Amino acid sequence: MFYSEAGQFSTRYAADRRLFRLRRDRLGLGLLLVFAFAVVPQIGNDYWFSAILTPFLVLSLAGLGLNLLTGYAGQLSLGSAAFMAAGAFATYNFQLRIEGLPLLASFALGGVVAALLSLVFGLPSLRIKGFYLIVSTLAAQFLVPWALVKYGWFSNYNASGVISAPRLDVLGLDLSSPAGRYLLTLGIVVALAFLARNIVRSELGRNWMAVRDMDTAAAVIGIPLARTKLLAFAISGFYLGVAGALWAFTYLGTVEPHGFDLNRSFQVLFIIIIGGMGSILGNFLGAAFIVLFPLLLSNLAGLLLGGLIDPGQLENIQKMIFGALIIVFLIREPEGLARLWQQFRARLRRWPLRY
Amino acid sequence: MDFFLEVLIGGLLAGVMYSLVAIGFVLIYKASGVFNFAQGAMVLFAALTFVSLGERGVPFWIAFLVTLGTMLLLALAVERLVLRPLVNRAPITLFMATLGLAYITEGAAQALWGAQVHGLDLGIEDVPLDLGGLLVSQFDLFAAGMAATLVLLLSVLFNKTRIGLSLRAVADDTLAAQAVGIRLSRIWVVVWAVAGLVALITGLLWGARLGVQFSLSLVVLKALPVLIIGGFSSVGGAIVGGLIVGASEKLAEIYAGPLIGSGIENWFPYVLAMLFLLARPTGLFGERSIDRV
Amino acid sequence: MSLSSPPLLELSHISLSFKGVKAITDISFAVARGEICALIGPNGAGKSSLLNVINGVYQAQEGQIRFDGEARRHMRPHHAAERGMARTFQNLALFKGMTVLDNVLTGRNLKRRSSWIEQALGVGRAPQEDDEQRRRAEEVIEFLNIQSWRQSLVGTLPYGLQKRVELARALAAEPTLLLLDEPMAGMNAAEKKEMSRFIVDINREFGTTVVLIEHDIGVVMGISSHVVVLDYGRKIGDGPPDAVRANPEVVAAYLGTRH
Amino acid sequence: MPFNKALKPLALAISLGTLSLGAQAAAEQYFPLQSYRIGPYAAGGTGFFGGFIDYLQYVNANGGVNGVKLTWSECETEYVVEKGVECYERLKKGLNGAPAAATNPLSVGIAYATLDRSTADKIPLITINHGRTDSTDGRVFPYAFPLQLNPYSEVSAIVNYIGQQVGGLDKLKGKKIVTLYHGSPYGKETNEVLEKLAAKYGFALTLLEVPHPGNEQQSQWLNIRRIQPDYVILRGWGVMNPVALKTAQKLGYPTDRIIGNIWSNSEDDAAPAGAAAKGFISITTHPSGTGFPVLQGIKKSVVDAGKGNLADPKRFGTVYYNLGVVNGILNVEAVRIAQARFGNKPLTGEQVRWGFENIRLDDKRLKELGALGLVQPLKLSCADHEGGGAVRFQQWNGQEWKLISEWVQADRALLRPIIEASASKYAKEKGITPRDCAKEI
Repeated sequence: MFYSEAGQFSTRYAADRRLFRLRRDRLGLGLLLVFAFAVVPQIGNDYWFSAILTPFLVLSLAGLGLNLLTGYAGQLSLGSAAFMAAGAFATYNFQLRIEGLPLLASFALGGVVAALLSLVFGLPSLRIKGFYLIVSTLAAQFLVPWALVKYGWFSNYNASGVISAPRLDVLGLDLSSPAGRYLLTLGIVVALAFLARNIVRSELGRNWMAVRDMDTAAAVIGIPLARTKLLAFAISGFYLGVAGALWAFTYLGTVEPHGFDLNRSFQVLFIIIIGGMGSILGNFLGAAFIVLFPLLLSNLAGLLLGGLIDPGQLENIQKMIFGALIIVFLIREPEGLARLWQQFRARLRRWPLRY
Repeated sequence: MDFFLEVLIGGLLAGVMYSLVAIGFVLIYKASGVFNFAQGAMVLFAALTFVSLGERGVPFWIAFLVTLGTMLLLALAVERLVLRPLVNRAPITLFMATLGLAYITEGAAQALWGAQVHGLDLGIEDVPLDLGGLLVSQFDLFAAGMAATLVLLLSVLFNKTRIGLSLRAVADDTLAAQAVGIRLSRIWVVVWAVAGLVALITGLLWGARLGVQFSLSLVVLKALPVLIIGGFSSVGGAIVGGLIVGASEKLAEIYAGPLIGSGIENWFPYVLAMLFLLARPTGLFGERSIDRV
Repeated sequence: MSLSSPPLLELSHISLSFKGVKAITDISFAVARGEICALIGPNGAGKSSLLNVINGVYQAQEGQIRFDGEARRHMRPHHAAERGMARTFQNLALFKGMTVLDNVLTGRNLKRRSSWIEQALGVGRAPQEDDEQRRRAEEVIEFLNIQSWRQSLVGTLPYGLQKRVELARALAAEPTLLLLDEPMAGMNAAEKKEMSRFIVDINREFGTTVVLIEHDIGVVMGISSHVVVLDYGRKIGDGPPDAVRANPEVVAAYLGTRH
Repeated sequence: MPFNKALKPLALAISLGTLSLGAQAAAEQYFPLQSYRIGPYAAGGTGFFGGFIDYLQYVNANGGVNGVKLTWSECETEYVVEKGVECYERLKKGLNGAPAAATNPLSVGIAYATLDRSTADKIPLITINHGRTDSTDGRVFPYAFPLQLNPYSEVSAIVNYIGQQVGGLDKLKGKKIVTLYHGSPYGKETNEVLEKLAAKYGFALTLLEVPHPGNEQQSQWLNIRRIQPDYVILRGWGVMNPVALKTAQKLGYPTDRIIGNIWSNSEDDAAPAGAAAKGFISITTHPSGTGFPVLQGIKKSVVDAGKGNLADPKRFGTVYYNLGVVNGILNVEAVRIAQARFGNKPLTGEQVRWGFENIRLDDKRLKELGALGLVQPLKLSCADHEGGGAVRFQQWNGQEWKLISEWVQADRALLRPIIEASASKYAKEKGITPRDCAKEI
């Protein structure tokens, strides 16, 4: 009796496997990509490319990296910035020391180095759980920048330990203009985001979520806990490493180890809390929020209050709002902006009917 | 040998200061299972409020009491607005909520009192005492004395008073405690307020050393490894953990620093804590829990 | 399946204690291939602990487990799963943040051959295998009649349905031995009946051996071919349902506790 | 859903906020201020930008620069690099048509991150008393100005001062000097040149790092006690300074043998240490105090008019505030000099750059500015973007700083080849062709 219906299902499995099941979603995404790749470079200006869009994309990628680990596999980390630093400095050294290595290969290798490092600091996760794990990730957070400052080799013996970006050439195209850097970042981020979506929908992604939701049960049904956790650390490290390299090279153009301090790790964590844990889209929403919100607030204050509040005070207020938002999201909407977006879309589908 | 002893004693005394911060954590963790990252921000908030009042001419004890009152209000607000809505959620969620709380508290402290550095003089000369060739800091001895007093006070509070008994009941078994009529919300407020008191005292001692300013909130980072080593749920563990961290990081800086490079104190305690964790996943004094299915 | 074939599962002299408190004392019994074996006994008799020992969630201090021809002092959960054991839990151990379909798919994780990289890039063995996995999962879902909730998050489903999803997840692994810890707890009579039918169907259609814990003696006697009775961590009865029902020690235990 | 409703006005606000930049031109010269008033280094930021803004107000109150009014807007960086970059990108286009004269981030990290951008956008990047040392070479770094004092000059002057104290540079041989530095790029920057100086003069140098932020220095000072150095050079920043002084006292190291560098020299560095700071020596490029005519002028036309930028008026005349005033004087002077060539109108960054490169401050001009004794004589050029290289030494008496030396000059001739070598290495890495200064007028 089971096999009788198999034939009619087989076409649907392939459809089920597709990245986005709904046609409208696919269409929307396609349009968005066309817009981002073709239209934005035409209409954007330097400010938008260098100060908003590029950091937004890089932070989205960093959020994605942490989300794979924390949102999907349930392993809390406060060391994201350490792995970003590792990726940035590794990429720099690959470019510096291997003549003629293509830029994209350097990014990938930088990511691999960060992945290996992340794997090492993930080893304690096999023995300890929950927020005990933050001690291991914090060890990485403090150890890695220290080592990068301490040992001059990492920064090619620059007196102050600062590295600067190599020329941004991809396949002979010079991408060092603001728009070029934006496009380079966009290309990498989009490709990696698609890959991430594939991963979380594969067996590995399900295993991550199983470990997150109940690790004893996961072990009972035969999921190899150690391998699953370590893969989460490694893949997350890879994403963070590439994000770090992009941060250093396509965004700032220069970076010092302390640019990847604990505050950066918190920033990435806030992106996934606000954006939505266990969601790919959430990282983009969260990063957009983190990048845009301070700007909106200062613009708004300037506009409405005409400079009545001094900028320092505004920053304090912003800090308080951030803190409050984190708590509100944790209480009211643990799945973050991504969930709000889904609800909004669901309402849109019913529109104009109210209910 | 003398030098070694000096380093060791200096380290142990520095460790007492770490323990102070860690005690605040332990209190809250015991009563509400929350790993309160905002403890550092509370230290900043308390110290800044106290100093700013003092600078406006408020006498010492009144400033102290007003600050304490403020910390009580903070405790009430935290219970009402953070803990109660998040009851029964995963520990990780609660931890992240305290990150948000830390942001709010830091922002509020600086919005209210400004960002400049304040000096704080508790009237203790910090000239070294010469004990048979060993130099020992008077101030550190004073701080150690304060810590000891505080621990004594806390143990009286928890062992001899009714509220202490209820607190221990809650720590042992939350559901059972509720069943016998202990009101969880009251316990939480009390514990957070006591943690506020600890934060104030910590803030005064640290503030007298560093000046009262933003980086006070960073002392939280020193307390984390202390907690891991001592275990989250034991005041005694926090003291021992603090001593271990203080002594070992100083010794490591002096004796290992020349080999691998100086300035290792930021990460050394964490690596040490990690090794401890691998050997004893629940800390020196923590209790082991069995996963039930 | 002939009488001469060795039992699928054989426990010999199993003892387990927690911090010095004995939970199970010297228990031995065998489960034949293809049978439905029920573990019964009053609360706290050690039934769940025994189930946990069988698939390695707990490690017994003494004794030996022989499963499918392989003898082991300790079982490990992962090894048990690889060897063909699947189970459900007394208090549901589903992955609450995932959909029904995904939960069932996790049950098939040991049937994967393609690497995660193949799957992530959608190359090599992965796509074809993926279709196969989904087909099998859908079969199980259909078999247990939970199609309507395929895409629902399990955390949002009612208790009875969650029980069924957990059974589906276990079944998806195509186990040789299925361990069910109170599969009908908290269900009404109609639901119990339905669940009993599923268990019997599974046993018949796939030849899966079942070991289950159940309190409802009526249900137990109706579906099982072999009953093991525990009391205070000891075995007090073992045999066909009718024989066990006639055993005076068993009757005493049940009357004594007024279950 | 309140979130969606909230989005609309926010989106409107951001578009208005960015649009307003393109509005109608005015006869004003604009200073984009990447200021920081909160965070761990807020004390420096509020003082510096307070003094800077007050000086700009003072100039406006007296008719502007040849009739061109100065305007500015602030953008909070929190001393965080990427915020500084965002501020740079936001402000660089000017304000309501008023062109940007120069950027003054007062942060090494932000300066590094905006160095390339400044060159590309042709806006001078002013790093007074700090910044990248090799940017002194204006041929390779046409738009970067480590005015008055770069980090190498700073340590060179300190070593020269110690030489004076011990009775001549030749007496430095065999002396022991410890440098306690902040574990950051800023802290590390001078280690290399200190080692060169140690080799040249034959003193024993020990470099000790204090991890950021510097809350704990017990072991470093224990080490110092063991070494028993003749002097300790303190390269601190923020909380590290008072903690150093307190710890020194605790371990019995004499305070008057500790010499603070340029970022360890403010009231905020000494005062929080209380009595432990008494006797502490530091360098400064400018005295604190309110006696200078320019400060009196600011007091009269800005502070007393209730327009002073300081939240705490007691900080008027302090080290950071006065540094802000000095910075204001130099920026405005550059605009004034450039106006003499390009006309009395708002100027582009490129034109202001020419002004900076032609700053000539002698005693006569300083007197006119009311800043004699506040600013050192300064002469910049296309090749030399630093200009001064002299410091005075001051000592903390428990209440305020007292000057204890005349100007002590760095050995700039010794440093120049090191700087040029470093600059040309950078030029090579980046593919920059150095300017030919003979062709610049």
